[in-house]
Amino acid sequence: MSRAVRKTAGAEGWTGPLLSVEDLNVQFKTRDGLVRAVNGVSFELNAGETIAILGESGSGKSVTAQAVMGILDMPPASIPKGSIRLKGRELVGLSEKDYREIRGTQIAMIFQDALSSLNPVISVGEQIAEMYRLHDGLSRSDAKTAAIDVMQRVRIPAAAQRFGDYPHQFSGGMRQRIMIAMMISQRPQLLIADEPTTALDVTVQAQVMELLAELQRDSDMGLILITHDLGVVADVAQRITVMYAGRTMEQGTVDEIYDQPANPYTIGLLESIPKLAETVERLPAIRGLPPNLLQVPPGCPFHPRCPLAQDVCRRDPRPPLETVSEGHVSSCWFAKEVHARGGLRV
Amino acid sequence: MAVFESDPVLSESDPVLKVVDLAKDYPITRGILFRKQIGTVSAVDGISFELPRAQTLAIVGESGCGKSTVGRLLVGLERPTRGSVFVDGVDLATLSPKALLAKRRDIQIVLQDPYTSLDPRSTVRKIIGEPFDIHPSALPKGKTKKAMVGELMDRVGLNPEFANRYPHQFSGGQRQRIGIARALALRPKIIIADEPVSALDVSIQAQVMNLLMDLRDDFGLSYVFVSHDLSVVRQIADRVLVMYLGRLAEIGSEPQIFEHSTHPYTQALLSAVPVPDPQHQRERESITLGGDLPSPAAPPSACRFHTRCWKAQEICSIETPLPRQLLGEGHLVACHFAEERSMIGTAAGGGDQAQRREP
Amino acid sequence: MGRYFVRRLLQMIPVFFGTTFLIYALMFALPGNPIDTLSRGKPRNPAYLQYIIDQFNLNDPFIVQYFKYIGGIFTGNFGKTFNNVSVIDIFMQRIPVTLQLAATAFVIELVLGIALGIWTALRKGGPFDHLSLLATLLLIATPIFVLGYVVQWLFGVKLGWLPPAGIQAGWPTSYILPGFVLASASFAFVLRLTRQSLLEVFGSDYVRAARAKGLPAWTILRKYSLRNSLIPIVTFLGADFAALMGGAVITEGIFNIPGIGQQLYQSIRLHESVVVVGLVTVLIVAYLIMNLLVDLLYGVLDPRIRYE
Amino acid sequence: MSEFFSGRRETEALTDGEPVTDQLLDQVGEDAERDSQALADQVRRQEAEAAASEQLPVSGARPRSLLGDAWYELRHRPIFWVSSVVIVAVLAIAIFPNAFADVDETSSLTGGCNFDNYLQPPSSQFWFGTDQLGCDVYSLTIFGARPSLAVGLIASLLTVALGSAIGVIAGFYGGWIDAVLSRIVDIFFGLPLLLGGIVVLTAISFPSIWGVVFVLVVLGWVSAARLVRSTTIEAKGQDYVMAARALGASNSRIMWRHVLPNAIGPSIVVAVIGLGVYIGAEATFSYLGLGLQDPDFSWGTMISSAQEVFFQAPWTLLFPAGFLTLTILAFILMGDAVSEALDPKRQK
Amino acid sequence: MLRTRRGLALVGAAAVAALGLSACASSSTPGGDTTSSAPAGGGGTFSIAIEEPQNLTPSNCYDLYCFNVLNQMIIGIYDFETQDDGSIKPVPTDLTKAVSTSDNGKTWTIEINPDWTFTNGEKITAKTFVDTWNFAAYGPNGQQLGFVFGPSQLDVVGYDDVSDAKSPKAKTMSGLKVVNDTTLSMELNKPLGESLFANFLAGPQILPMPSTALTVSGSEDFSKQPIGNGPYKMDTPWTPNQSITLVKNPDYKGSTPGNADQIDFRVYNDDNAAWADLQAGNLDILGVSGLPQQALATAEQVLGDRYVNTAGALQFGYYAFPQQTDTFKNKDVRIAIRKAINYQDIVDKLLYGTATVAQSFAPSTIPGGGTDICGDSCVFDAAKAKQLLEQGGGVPGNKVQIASIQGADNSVRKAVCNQIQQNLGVACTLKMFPDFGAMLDAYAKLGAGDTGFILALGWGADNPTINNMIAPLFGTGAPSNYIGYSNKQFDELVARGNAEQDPQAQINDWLEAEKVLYGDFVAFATTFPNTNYGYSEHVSNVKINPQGFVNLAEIQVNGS
Repeated sequence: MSRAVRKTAGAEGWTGPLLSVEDLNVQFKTRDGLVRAVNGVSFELNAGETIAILGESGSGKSVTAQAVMGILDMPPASIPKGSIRLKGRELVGLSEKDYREIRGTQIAMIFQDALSSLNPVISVGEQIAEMYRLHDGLSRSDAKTAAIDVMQRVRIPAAAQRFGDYPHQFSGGMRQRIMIAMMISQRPQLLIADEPTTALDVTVQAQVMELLAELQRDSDMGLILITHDLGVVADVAQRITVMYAGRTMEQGTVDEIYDQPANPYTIGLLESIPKLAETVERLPAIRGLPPNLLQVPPGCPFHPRCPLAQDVCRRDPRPPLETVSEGHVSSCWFAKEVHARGGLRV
Repeated sequence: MAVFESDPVLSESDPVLKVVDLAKDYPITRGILFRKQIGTVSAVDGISFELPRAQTLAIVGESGCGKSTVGRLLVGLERPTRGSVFVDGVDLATLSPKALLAKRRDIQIVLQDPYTSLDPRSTVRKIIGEPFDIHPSALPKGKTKKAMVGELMDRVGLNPEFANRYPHQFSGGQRQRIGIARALALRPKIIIADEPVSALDVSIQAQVMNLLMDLRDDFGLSYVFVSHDLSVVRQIADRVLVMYLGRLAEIGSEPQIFEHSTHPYTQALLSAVPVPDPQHQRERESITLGGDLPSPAAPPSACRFHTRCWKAQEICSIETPLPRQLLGEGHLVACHFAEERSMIGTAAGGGDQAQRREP
Repeated sequence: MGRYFVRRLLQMIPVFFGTTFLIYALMFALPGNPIDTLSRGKPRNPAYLQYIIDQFNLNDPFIVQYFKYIGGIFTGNFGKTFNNVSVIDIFMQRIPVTLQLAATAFVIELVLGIALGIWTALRKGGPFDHLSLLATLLLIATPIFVLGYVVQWLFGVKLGWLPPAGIQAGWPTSYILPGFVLASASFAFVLRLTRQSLLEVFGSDYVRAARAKGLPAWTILRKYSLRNSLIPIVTFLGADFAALMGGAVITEGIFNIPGIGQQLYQSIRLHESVVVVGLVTVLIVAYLIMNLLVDLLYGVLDPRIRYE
Repeated sequence: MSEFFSGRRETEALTDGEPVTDQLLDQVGEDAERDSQALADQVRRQEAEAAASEQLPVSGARPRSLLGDAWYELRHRPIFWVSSVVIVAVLAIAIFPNAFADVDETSSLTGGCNFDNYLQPPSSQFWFGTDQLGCDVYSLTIFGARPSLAVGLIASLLTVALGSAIGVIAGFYGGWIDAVLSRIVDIFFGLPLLLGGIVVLTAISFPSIWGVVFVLVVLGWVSAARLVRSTTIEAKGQDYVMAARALGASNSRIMWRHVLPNAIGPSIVVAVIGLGVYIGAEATFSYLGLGLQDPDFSWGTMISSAQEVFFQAPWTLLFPAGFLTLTILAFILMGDAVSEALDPKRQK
Repeated sequence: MLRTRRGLALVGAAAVAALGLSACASSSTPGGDTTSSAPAGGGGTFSIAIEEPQNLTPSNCYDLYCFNVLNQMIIGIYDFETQDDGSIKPVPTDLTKAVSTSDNGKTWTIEINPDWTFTNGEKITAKTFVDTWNFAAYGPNGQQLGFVFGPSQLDVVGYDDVSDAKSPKAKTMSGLKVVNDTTLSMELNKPLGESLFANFLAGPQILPMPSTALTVSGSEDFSKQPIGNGPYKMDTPWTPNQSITLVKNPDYKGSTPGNADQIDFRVYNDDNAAWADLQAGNLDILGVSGLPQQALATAEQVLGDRYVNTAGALQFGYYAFPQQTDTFKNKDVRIAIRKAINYQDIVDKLLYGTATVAQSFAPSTIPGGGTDICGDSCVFDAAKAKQLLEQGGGVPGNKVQIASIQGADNSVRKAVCNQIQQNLGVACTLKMFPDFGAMLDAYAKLGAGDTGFILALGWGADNPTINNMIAPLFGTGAPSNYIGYSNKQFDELVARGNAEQDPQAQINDWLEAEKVLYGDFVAFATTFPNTNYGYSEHVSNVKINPQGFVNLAEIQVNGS
């Protein structure tokens, strides 16, 4: 079931995109050198829309999310370049105090590991209720009522009784629901979900994804889904950004990306995952290993692993994002050719 | 489409591994001075299967279902509470400790986590060479340990020059190759692969899968492939055993399970696997199971799945369904209301309207 | 919880006997005759010797002495010193003094250690952090007797801020200097432990999540960071409080605090097994109880920890 | 895990962030059933961290052991270098005192004692001044290094050896062996070092440094044993031990080849820090008159006799105490640096 | 507590409890008015540092500290008085009417003044004394000082019958009789000279106790809060290890009531802490057993004339050569060792002049003490020493050892060793023993072929007589004769002196005995510690006698 992307006017009459990230660069200072974890990433998100940021470990997808959330530890991290605008308001360089007012109320984030993201020594109810007390100034008992409400909304059974329970007393799926309840309690306009279902069993994963979709439908929230799992993304997101070694490799609508990928890396990823519906003699694997971020190869970072790599790929500059069709860009010198081949096996 | 057209169980040769009514209970103890048992966790309860030569049996299920315990029972890391394991027709329980140690060579294991399954203080040479220290007779005549380690590394796609390095200097995929080389060293007949690729990145996962399949073909290995990932299982397995809370839900050949599943749990599992194809995914019929896996310390009565099953009726909580053959040969299902339903093809299988149940 | 409690209590029994036996054996192994030491080489009255020998079972084999002694303890009779002072009386005078000293030291290390630990963790890498690191390490590395004399001389004699010795001025005045000296090493450890475990918690997911929730820094520190770092600190403090009670030999000596440490040192030198074993027994019991309390406190601090 | 709750809380309870249900599963041996997704995720995060920060290039690196890694870490720490320089200097003094001061150390006249030179302040002749017996404090300080260091080195070495052996046995075999050993550890743990030391040193008399060494070992092994026991339990549960077991490795092989090398790491740190602590303990016992006895002397005995004159001749206290403090400090800093370098979770 | 006492440090590990006797009977005003009005300037409170007394029962009071306390609380038959020449002598107290002997010191009659009572109202009669002394001597009571009535001191007739610890034949000594309410008689086995008898009767063991205290449990209760008849009394039981508080006894019958209203005895286990307190003004008097070593260097500078350092505490250190081994067989060698030691230098530098080099075994504060007996043998002369050593054939292996106790401050002995090494060219080391007993055991076990070591010992006298300085140490079979010295001539001279009624003749006999000792030169006295103490500006007229007794009653609290 596909949903149309709704471009609705935001609060205060803002009509632009809910979030726009432009040329974001994030780097970490380490003893071994400067790690450029995110390198010129741009994307936009409208209210009610879901975009997915897809990538393997070390691709910079989580760092991007944390940069938007403003919870990177600076130092060692820094944002030397780029802009993040929430409904037109620049977030890069915002004071901690101002950022704090945005976090939790306008942007919220759920993390991959709900167990370690919940304070183990405070009851879950209290962890939710404190959002109401802090942001809405509710009294202790009102906050409790509100918290139980939101717990019910994310379908935690016997919410009132379980208010005083601690995170470890819940199953993985329930914990992630609590995390979601906490984060949507202030009805944020933007929710970032960083691998929200990676730690869950498939049956539970389906439950949680369904819940997220439902909440988003009800509240017209923008959702950024960070994941490495191409399957999870397929029916949830409208648009996808594929990242590799801190760079955007390809960006486009879900259908475009899956049907007509324009980047060899995306193709490699799609090919290499085993399909439930078919069996093959051999899985077409991407050769080699992802690069170390301290020593990203010059030119296209994917070139050592790319079957199409030519000399031009091995030299700087790296290929620019080339538009292959409307709203579909790819960073590859051969983007057009690849796109034209229509996702053929590489 | 499927690699194997015929049911491998029909193969004439004797199974290399036969498991009969395998069970493992863990005691729950409590006591002030002396611990006494106050209950049991039935981690594995009455699992039986046969593994023909050069084939792969996959055990699938959610976390906590007992699938890894089966692997560990097979490889001798745990003592079964009940049941027998036959390797080449020999019941392991009847062997003397010495003979058992020798027989152990035939079953090796590849563990789940490439980061913890290699001793961080040993070089790769020591790790891969250790099997020869323990079983000196396994070293082929006229070959040094060093040479064998080199060969093994080469075989699993590692540069033998790296033999002096330490595990942490390798990436996850490379480490898993080291683990595989170690398991291969003794030339086993059976390898228990316990979630061997679940910890790996997508692009690496395929490389390791391919390696495993190559090795199977080259050495005539038989695998018991423990996994929660049905997509992966589909690529490698000849037979699939679905477990739920320590018990068998359904067993059958790969096509039987994936295309003609009959157990509601198998169907739910299949339906929940996300498919990286937006169109297909949107059109798929989905069954969302309510609730979580119950605790193995207090499993539901009779059919353990009945608390989450949309087909459950009164009988399910009273009478334990025994594995029975419903469709093809070798396809057993433990459900009172088993019914075929295709969950993966675009051609929708008929059957009940999936109901949502909330716990 | 109840079962766990009982189990722990039962486990104390062998420890109790083992420790008292060990100490008793060691005291018994002390060379020379306690009476030699007691009478300092002066002529002795044979009648007096006999009296002492009878009263302290000195002619019995060691094992008999031990069980007579332990038997006495269980009937509430801790015996008497060679000076005819009841050991119970000694406990009654000494333990409150030592408790006051230990409590003073404890408060110093608790309050200062945790407060400065938080500060340095928040200012990690700053000049204050480095300075406190160096200062605390110096405190740890300086032998306590050197520190004791310096502190006594500087603050007690030279500056005259606080009484240099004795407990005449009562609590807290008399206990501040010795309390500080006694606490010095532990204080440094608490500071570093607090800093370290806070830094560990700062990097945790739930602190990150708390920031994502938009919580103020103080709330995060209090409800998230501190509460989760408390367990190692509590563990250390628990063990340390027991150690403070018995380990004050040197501090109590330098500052003339009539506490347990001082008594023990004297009694060891006088070969007064009765007092030594009695006091050590009390210390061991205190130590075991502290351990138990710390264990129980875990359950309060961390709901994840459940006992059986 | 029968001794799961027997007061080992420093490690188990602290490291156990898992939910109770998971704990239960662990206890009953279901740990293989760990959520593989969570694991995958954890590994992924490790890799991400590795990639994002400190790890080395996966390929092209020279072979390097864990210790090699630690060394790599250490080389980048100024504190490590400062403490190394101090330790090397002090060791050199302890091993070759004659290279630093040419006085016959076998006679009681070490330090060229001459009563005529009573309490001379530091000068070009007596760099550190003289003490109340007219002995050269510089020479005494130089020759006093050896016993001080020897006590620290030998005691911490023996402590770790004894403690590790017992800790590994208790942790590895568990059951009643563990129960008995743990109770013994508890017994010794309840005895404060100083107090026990006073009793033992009053009770026995060993020649030269051996009495102090004996006391430190007898009372000190327990902390190493506790630590190694818990790291052993941790190491025992690791997958690589399971892998070795699956290969058919014997208990002793697993214990010596796999568990011990992995369990002993933290106790090395304890040993380094303990070295400093033991040097200080020797000084304390000597201060109480229970440590080294004439004609042996150490920094501790020097401090002890200096306290009588330190108001009028502060140099008598200052130099030995300074050397003592500096040495202890160096070892503590070194232990600190090493522990951070060995810490798998090291965070920069 | 961390350092051994200075006195001990100086003379060795042995006996220096310096159980000396009291000094508070006023030295200048015998008699005086008996009114209870305090002299001008009376009142106020002062504090004095002591160590924890073992016991406050007189017959169990075997240390300086308890007797300093009891001395203010209970008046007995004799008391010590400091003479104008600085020496001390026992004199009868206000309670004593007369003491006389009928048969040259064998039978003694003691008459006391009537109407004295204990503070609990009990009358003090002759029976009080007889009962107290019988209690002390009775074996099963286990009193430490019972031996005073035995052969080593008074030797009362019938002592043997009561002294057995298990089953004595009698409960009372037959030589002790109540004549009437105020008169008692004491019959001795051997005659004693008057001064010696008086000395024996000036110790704590003879102090009277009320009848309630004369059982084992009664004496224990008594020890917690003694009841006496002296100028001060205890209103509250003492707080062990902390303090003992005395207040003025308004009913005191004696001629010289105390000045201050209250005396606080403060217990210090580490005298360095006491020194810190004295400097900080938290303590008034320190020095019952000398100032701590740490204080000596600066005491004069810090306290000015409130630091007192006078010669002649009743103690000495001595070195003894083993007689059973061949090591020190030659007397020249023994003298050479003494002559190689410059004690004056050691006293000046290490002890800050708080000791006097000994030329005999008795300090100048003892009647007849301070005589130069040793002569040239005890004079430092390095060259002569070396010559004597060669003359005597040297020492085997060219090395000597001096016994020391672990944990004691051995700096003086180290200095001695260094001097021997420097001046004689003989290697000298300290031989360490864990404690006094181990040292004596090793010494006793020495055989002829063994390498002998020099025993370094000390002695603190019970009473100010030359007899007490030598007889217990060198008399054949004497209790503290650790070196096993035996010389008939010496024994005879001592015994003759003991019985001598004429004080000067008595002293001469004892001096002769000392000469015999030095003639053999198996032992020599090294130094006599000085009496040194300090006090705060808060008090004046503080005097501590050579025995370590403080004239507490005479101390004036300034400003009151």
